[in-house]
Amino acid sequence: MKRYILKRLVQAFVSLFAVTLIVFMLTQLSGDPALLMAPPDATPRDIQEMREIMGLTKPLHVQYGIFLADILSGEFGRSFKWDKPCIAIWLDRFPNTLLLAGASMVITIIIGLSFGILSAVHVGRWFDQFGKIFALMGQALPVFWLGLMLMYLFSVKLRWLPTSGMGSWEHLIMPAITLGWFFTASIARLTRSSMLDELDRDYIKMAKIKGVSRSGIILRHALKNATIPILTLGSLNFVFMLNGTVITETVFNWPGVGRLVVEAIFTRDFPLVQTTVLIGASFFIFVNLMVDVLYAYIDPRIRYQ
Amino acid sequence: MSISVQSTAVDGTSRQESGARLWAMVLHARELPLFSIGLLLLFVITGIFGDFISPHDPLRTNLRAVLLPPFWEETGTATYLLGTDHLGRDILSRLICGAGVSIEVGFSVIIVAGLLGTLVALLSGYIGGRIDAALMRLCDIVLSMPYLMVAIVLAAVLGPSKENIIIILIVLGWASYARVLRGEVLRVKEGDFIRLAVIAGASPVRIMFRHIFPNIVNTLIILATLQLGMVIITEASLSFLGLGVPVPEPAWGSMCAEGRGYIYDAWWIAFWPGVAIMLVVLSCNFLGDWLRIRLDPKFRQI
Amino acid sequence: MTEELLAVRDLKKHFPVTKGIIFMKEIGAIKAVDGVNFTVNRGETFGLVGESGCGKTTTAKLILLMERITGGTIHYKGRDISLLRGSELKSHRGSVQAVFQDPFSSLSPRMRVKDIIAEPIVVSVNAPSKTAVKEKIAELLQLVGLRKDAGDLYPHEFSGGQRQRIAIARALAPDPDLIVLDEPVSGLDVSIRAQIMNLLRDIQDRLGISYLLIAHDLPVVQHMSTWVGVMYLGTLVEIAGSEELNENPVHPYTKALLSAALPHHPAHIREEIILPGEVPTPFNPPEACKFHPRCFRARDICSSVPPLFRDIGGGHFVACHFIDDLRKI
Amino acid sequence: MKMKPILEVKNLRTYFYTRRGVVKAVDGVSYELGEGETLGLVGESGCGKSISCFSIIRLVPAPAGVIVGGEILFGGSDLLLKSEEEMDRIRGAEISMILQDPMTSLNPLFTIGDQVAEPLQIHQKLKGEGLREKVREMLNLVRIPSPEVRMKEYPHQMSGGMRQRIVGGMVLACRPKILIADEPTTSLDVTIQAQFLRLLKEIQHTSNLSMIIVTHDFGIVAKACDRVAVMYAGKIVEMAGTVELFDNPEHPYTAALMKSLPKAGMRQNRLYAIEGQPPDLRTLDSGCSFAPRCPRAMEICRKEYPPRVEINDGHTLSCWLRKGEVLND
Amino acid sequence: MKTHFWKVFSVAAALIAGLTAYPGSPVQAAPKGEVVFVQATGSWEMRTAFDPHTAIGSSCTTLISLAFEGLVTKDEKGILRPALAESWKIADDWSRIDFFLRKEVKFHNGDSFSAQDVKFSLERAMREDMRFVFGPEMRRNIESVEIVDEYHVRLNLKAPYPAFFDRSFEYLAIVPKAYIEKVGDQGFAAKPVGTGPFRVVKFEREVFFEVEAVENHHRQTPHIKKLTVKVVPEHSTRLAMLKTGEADLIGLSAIHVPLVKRDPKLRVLWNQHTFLPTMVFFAVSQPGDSPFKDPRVRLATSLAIDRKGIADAVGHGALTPWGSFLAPHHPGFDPEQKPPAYDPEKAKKLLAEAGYANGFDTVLTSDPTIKEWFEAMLQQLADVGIRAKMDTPEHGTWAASFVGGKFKGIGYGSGPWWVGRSHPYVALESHIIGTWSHNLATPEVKKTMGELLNATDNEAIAKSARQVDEILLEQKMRLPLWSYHTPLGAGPRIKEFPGAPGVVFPIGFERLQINE
Repeated sequence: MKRYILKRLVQAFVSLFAVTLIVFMLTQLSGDPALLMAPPDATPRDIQEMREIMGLTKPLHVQYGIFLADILSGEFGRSFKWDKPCIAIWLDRFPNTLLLAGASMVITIIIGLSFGILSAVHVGRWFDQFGKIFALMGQALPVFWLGLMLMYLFSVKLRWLPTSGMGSWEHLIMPAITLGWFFTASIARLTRSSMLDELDRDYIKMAKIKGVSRSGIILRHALKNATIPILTLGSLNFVFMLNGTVITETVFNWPGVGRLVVEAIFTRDFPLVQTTVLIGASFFIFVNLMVDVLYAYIDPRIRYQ
Repeated sequence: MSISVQSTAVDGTSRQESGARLWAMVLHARELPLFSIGLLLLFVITGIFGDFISPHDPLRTNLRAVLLPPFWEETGTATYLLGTDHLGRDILSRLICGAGVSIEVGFSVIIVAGLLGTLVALLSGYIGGRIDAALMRLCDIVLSMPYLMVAIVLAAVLGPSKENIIIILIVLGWASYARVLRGEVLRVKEGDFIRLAVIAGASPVRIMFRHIFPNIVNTLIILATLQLGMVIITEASLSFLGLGVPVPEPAWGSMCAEGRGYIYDAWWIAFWPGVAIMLVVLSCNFLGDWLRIRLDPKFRQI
Repeated sequence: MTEELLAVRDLKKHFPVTKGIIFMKEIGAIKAVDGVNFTVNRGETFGLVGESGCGKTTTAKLILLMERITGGTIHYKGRDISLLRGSELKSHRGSVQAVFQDPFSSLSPRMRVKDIIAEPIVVSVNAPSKTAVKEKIAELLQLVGLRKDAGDLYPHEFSGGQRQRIAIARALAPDPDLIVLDEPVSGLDVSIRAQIMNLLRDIQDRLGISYLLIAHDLPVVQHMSTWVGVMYLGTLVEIAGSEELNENPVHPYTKALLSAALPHHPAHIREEIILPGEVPTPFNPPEACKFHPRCFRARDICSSVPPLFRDIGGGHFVACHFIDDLRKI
Repeated sequence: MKMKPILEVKNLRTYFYTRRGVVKAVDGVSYELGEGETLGLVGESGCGKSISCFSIIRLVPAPAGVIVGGEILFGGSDLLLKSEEEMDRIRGAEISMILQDPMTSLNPLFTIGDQVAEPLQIHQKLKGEGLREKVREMLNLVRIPSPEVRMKEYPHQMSGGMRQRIVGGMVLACRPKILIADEPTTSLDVTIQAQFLRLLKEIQHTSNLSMIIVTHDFGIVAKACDRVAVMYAGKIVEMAGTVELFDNPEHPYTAALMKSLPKAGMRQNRLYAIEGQPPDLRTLDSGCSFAPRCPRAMEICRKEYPPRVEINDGHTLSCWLRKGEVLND
Repeated sequence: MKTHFWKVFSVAAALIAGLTAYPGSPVQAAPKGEVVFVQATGSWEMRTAFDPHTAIGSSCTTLISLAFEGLVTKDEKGILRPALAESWKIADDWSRIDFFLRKEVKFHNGDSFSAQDVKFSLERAMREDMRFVFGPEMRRNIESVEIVDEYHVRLNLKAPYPAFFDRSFEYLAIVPKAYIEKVGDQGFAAKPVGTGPFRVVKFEREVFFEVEAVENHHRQTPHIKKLTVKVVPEHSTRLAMLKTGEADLIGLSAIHVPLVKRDPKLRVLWNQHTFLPTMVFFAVSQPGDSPFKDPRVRLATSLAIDRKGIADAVGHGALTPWGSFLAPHHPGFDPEQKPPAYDPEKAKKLLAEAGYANGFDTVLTSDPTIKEWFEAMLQQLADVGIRAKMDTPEHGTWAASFVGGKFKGIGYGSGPWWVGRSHPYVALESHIIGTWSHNLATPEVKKTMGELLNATDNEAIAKSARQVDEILLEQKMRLPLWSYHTPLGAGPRIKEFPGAPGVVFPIGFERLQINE
């Protein structure tokens, strides 16, 4: 197991290195931050001076070297716009995104899991159909559309919830639902199908033969085995949520990483874009690794290999 | 469950069923998701013949007829059945022609990304070794990129245009096909018929395309149906950020994104494309689900 | 009289087990096949019998050149085929064919039966004309007892037994001299099994083909084979003529296998030799005689000196230290 | 030898409602199981032998499979009339079952100890040391070496034979009165098969267990069963004491099946083969379902299903041939 | 096991139901005397948390104007008024400007304000390491800052510097010397102190900014007690906030104007004449042949555009058809300069004369943020034969291509960016001869602009400005389309909020009055 983790870490390192290169190339190609930050009446000379200060006039390979050095230093470079280490900016915003993604995850897991299990148990009946449509709706609607509709209904019409921003737990509800609904579908569908898979297996028959009750079969035997794929998808979904809050955060004005990155992209704040994308990618890789380790925790077949 | 000797036996000795019969079943089955198929057919037909069907020129602005509601509302007219947008363009026509744009984007992405993914999966899964390691690393890298963030960066770099959107979604999309299909290839590869083909002297190319490919095509189709919805939604998300298919071309996503500003007083601008997206994505999902069940021997006979 | 078609000498297949992340270090090997010797004569059937994990399927794969051998030689028609490469390999392909256990997985589900049968001919170095192929298919279909129009159908339209017939037709297509039969009937129902076994025997009688039959079921092997080899953990422990093996089994393992074989009448229950424990893994197997930990005759020598594989007369080979004792029993 | 029946199955019918028609998997099956007796249910795959057993413990795959009629009398009451909760109390405690494949019968995520303990927790409400003691006892009973260690291990760490023994220990933990073994040895190696069968017989003798062994192999019947029921296409075609059946197989199907088995040690020229394929259970007509394959089929065989008659003490048969003979007598 | 699951499940279900059904959390309006203003741009364009001298962009104007003051400010008519300087005098040859400072002004921390602070602030803004966006400009134009006496500061200039007044009002905040010397630049950025009518309470970069009124402010004590500025980029969300009362004042998207107008509780406030969307004939500055190199085609283009029609349909009041490059608040503005009437027939004739009777194909480039206006134009251009394919690159790409002079065909020009530039030279410079000119400035334009720069008295300024305007209109390399007015949405609590003409990002919150 240790050996496997080490091997994966080495692979992850290689992947991340490639990601830095891609991200660097992409951002460098994308335009001129100095121009975008300056007000219209800044002269070309002023703008050029800004470029020099930002280090954009250096050759690309030197800039890339500096970028790598910045990553290794742990600061991830200084944001053009904020004049602060990118990591500090990111750390300021990340808890907000984590809160949002966490709340969404809770919703996703509770609803997705229970819908999935109930659908599997009532396969083919009305609940199955209803659950399927309910779940799929979240994936069939553009996130911003859903968010605006919720806002219209719950804030403007019913006046139950604040429209946007962060603050009390009420602020969290709509963004969390908007973000979570999208992922609920996949969790519900996967739970259903892996539950059906598991319920079809011989050891479930054996459990029935032993006289295990229906709920025991579903929750103790089948669910534990079905957890493995759900865990994979769930944790990957969590990463997607962390990285994919862009739209939700924009609609609900949630001061998280998603909004940060959109603004950074639009203002061509290269170090900040690179930092967020890179951290996003390392999340994915890290979580993948974590999931594999968790598997081993759940599944003795892997643990003892 | 059937109890004939040649198919899945009750004793639980499930056996691999072949694809061709399943296809026959797919076509003869009574429980076709008619609604989904009908809707998708409608979608494809309007997409292809949109220019002939649409009652108005989707790009023709009429500044004297802006923000007209659908015909059943008081101020609506029968000329513009579903109303007009902020530039007086006919929503129905834009919806109809927008299907074409969505089809062009959606289908080019799922076809190219799907084929690319399939090719990678075949090479990686069948040949294995270093090629497998290299391709899968590449897959990892693409998959690890935060999808929407990178899509936004790419869209900002390349500039929003239909072609660029297609390229972006392909670049980011092929890897998930490759991942899933590689697993399928590895599974199919274990079949004795592959071993026998090797023994018979068939070349790797023949084995990959004549033997393995037909057996993973089901999965490819299922994936593609599910991806079609994702592509449309992603295009809409990019549009929301101003990076989708650019105006004045009537893509559903950008119609929806642009119409959102009018959501409180001219709901129909964003509503109809939203509904269209929802229906198509739902249909894709239903069809995909249905195919998955039909093509999976385990579920097939229930 | 008898002509040697396939001669396997000291055949070995070891799968290395490695450790390390970047620099792989071998820490041992799975000795799937570890020094196997046997001969298949023209027109005869050689049966290999053994329990799961004994290496019989790996042996088949090596002979079919699906895996690289680790050591030894495989002489086919007097030529060592184990090291063939490229075009030589390609032209050799076809002359040894195979039929596998699972009739469902051995036919490509997306190909028509005629294409499946024709494949070995079509891909061969000098493929015959289309009409010749067509005739050949018709001939083969008839030979295995299928209707002429069967060629236009897909495999799923056939039952297990019929599919196995198709698989046999396919194996016969390139006119091979040797067919490796890997558990050809164990996936079939009892009533179908006899049909296929008869078919295989008929074909052999008509075409003079040789079979290498691999199975776990001793009665089936004995029924089909001229010679039977008993495998245990990667090595052959005994080879004998089919009836000789039944009447004079020498190796303790062979005796145990025979005693465990199910009776065909309740009155025929033999004295049972129940072997203790289970087959050990081929990863770092027992030293010397691999059977000694389960053997009822084991002595000290068995764990230190590997027994020789000796001819005890009439082509009856045994690998055991106590041959003479055992023959008396 | 009339024994007090512990289980009576009367006219059991289990159908599967599929989109392509109704499959009459079990269609009017009746038999009884005596105390301490072993009944063999023999037939080819798809003949309904397994489904009839799953029907007894009411675990027919829902929603397609439905027990449409019949009675299953156990301890004086009809199992088919019991509620789901009552059945939960019977399963594992009174009637238990072993499935074919030991590799999939155990939940991979629970330890051996937990799994063997589960029925004891459910039915006997055992806890703590008492539970552990009982689990240890069961593992000892099924010859698991060092049970204390094995209890903490997981199924994947065991070999197939050991797993099947653990399954045995698990299903027998509550000392059920009836054990149904569905092809219990099919996926085991011959030598392991012998081990396991002997273990089952031993346990049966010590605990007066009644057993139903479902198998396709007459060898197992010959070795392990007291009485045999031969099934074909959802019906019992012949039932008799084992020796009686082997000596006087009356039904053409039974006779043909026996003749089609290769006999160990003999290289016969041809085996007897039953022509044709088993029937599709959806499209059965009113006649005898074996008639299309029966070499001695008569006019009446195709029209009407033969009634079940007792032709000898405890030997029942459904065949017009014998019926005809009886009538002629 | 069973009960356990259902317990958890029902608790969770109840929790969700409770969350969605809980009626006790109505959307809350700001407390009495406090106002919430929701700003559109997400950009907090200061490098260092809150240090006005690190400003690198324009959207921080509002924030700076709240807490700080410059030497001058503007009133609701857009006229320069004294702020920290009571009066000033520009030398005739633009060699120096004398500022006479207001006495008895106190910083928020109690320090007194004097010439020391002015010199310190200006020199601080000029420091290279501050990277103030106008630092290079100041270094080019200002020779030195001289303290004549405690309340008299003199700027010695290297060149005419009319832009100084606009910079002063927008960016050049005067900061306390003693305080900054004590706490350092970082300390100041974290806890800013100024002389503005509001004092900073707390802020979170790019998220919100909270200030409270300064009692007895030397210029005007605000009517409100507290102001919170929030940043919400999505326009639909801002509208929702206005409708629910979470915001009292929002940066309104023009498309929402009709909606706000229809709601009896809400009002639209306008900041008039903030900038001039123009049509630029990029092709003229490009090598190679193009129909647009013929002035008749350019005139035809102008005639083909129904400025009023578009303004009515998609302007919602934000657009007034405009015929001049100057705004009404500029000296030299001629109210008689009207845009040409919509005349597609004449346009067709002109095109035919120029040899394009069958029309031609071209590209119309627009920034994505205002694309509707140009989308609406496509049809009108096509009607006379100018078949334009629309291209809307992402804003960053658009800006880079514009400044790089890479566009072909025709397209949107973003200015003159009047935004309160009261001196016509400053207003015209960037788009006519500067960064955003797309190489379209002819020697004649440059020469006249030079004269405008050097003029010091109002009449000379007016004359030169009108001359520039006329030349530009004559050349038709860019066409004025509409004058843009920036809308603000006001909730029911806003009584009065006189804006400043031309100011995109509202200032003068001390004049904001609310109903209680």
